[in-house]
Amino acid sequence: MMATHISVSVQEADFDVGIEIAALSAGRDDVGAVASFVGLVRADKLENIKLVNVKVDAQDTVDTVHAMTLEHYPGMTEKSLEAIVAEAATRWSFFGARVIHRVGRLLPGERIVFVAVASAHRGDAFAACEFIMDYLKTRAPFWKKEDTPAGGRWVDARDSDDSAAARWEE
Amino acid sequence: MMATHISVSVQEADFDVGIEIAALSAGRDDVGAVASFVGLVRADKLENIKLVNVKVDAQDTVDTVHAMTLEHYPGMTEKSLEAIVAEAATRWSFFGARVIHRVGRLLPGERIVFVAVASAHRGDAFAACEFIMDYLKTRAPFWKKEDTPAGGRWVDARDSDDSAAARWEE
Amino acid sequence: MSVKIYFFAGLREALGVSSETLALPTDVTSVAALRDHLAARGEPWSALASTRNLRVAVNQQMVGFDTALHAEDEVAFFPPVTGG
Amino acid sequence: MSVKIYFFAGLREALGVSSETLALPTDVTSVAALRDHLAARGEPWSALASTRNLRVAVNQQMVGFDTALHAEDEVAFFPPVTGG
Repeated sequence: MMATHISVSVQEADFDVGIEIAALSAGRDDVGAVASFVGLVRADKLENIKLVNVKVDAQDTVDTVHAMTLEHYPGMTEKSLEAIVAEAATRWSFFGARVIHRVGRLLPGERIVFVAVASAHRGDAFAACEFIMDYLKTRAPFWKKEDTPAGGRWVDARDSDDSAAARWEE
Repeated sequence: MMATHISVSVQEADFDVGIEIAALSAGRDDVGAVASFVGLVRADKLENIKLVNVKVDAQDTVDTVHAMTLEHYPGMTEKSLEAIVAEAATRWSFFGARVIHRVGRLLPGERIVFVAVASAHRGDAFAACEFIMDYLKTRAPFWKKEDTPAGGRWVDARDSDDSAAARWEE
Repeated sequence: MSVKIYFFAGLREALGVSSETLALPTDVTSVAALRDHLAARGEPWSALASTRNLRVAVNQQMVGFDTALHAEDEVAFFPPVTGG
Repeated sequence: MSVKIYFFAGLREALGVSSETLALPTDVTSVAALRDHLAARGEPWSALASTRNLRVAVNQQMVGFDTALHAEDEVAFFPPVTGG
């Protein structure tokens, strides 16, 4: 049996979703399913910041463009993502998985995370992909900072995502 | 509230996964999650046919290249896929969904189906995408024919996928 | 009245016909009656009786065989779908 | 013995330092002792005591504060992660 192929990148650069998905089944005829996920920066996650911008006319919409900056722990972040995928591989059967997470400054609408899992069967591919995403959103060593007109503000750890990850616990 | 954007295509041509996924969030900043699925033709689904090929030497591997041909009911197939997506939209919250299904002759390793769902939240995107796939694999009007050395053979409806779809029943 | 009839997959191949427009005898008012009417043509039309779990759609909606037919209906007969 | 220490996110900003290599006093043999040793430097190092739910990793593994330290360990202090 072939080993599960795991590839993890943490990078500032954007990525090509089509190329990444195609790479997981390239040159093989045993992959029946590639489940994938693209996470993007949502403007409304930063909407509380909009309140401090007094909107006078259409021109002012420029002032309500927000951004976030993502910091990580180089080395540990990659390790933790690889560990998450390896744990998924003990629960579901899949050939390969690709995880890409961006760091640095990101604007609303930009891609921030990508997870794809290639398997023979769609059930395994979907479950492993969602499992990896749930853990990634809660336990991976990333810290988010929102840009505000008054400067950066670090985001507190949330509880809602923890419950998404908790449902995988035995 | 904006209506859910549903786009369904049944076509012989291949499709560009990266372009399709990007289109679901293009020009907007409220999409946080795009879950997607690519289904490919698996060689081992047709492996029983290999048995009838007597393998004499390496040259004979040419004889074990199989294919399948997919037939559909033009009009009804598109309608049924749109109905599946519309039903998903009553269960989960999402902005848009894209379904592409290929018909005609397909070789192992080729893309056959694509489903992508764009939502604010990943839970909705994953669930709707998997729901659409489960129904699509069981109830959409497609008929599969395997190429065999003795000619084409229509595939019987299976039960395993029906149980995947059945879990969504109330 | 006349209806448009389609056949798909193995049934289409067995019949050698993918569609036809048919003027119905006055006593053929349901899907079941249409199936029997066609099957009574003899070979290869008896495939309509021998196809396991024959399915039917009227106007692109899956229906039961007791469904009534109306002028200009689109009727399709086919084996159970195998899905995508 | 000496260890390499990293600080991340809000803690890094509060301290104005992202990493340092520190020779440990002989009585600093655990993560908790290291935290207290650093916090005792006064402002801004008291942020190590005030950071809510301060987390620590040793050699890139999340650990408890009672974890023993060894020469050349990589120790990182940071607030709870917010995830990706």
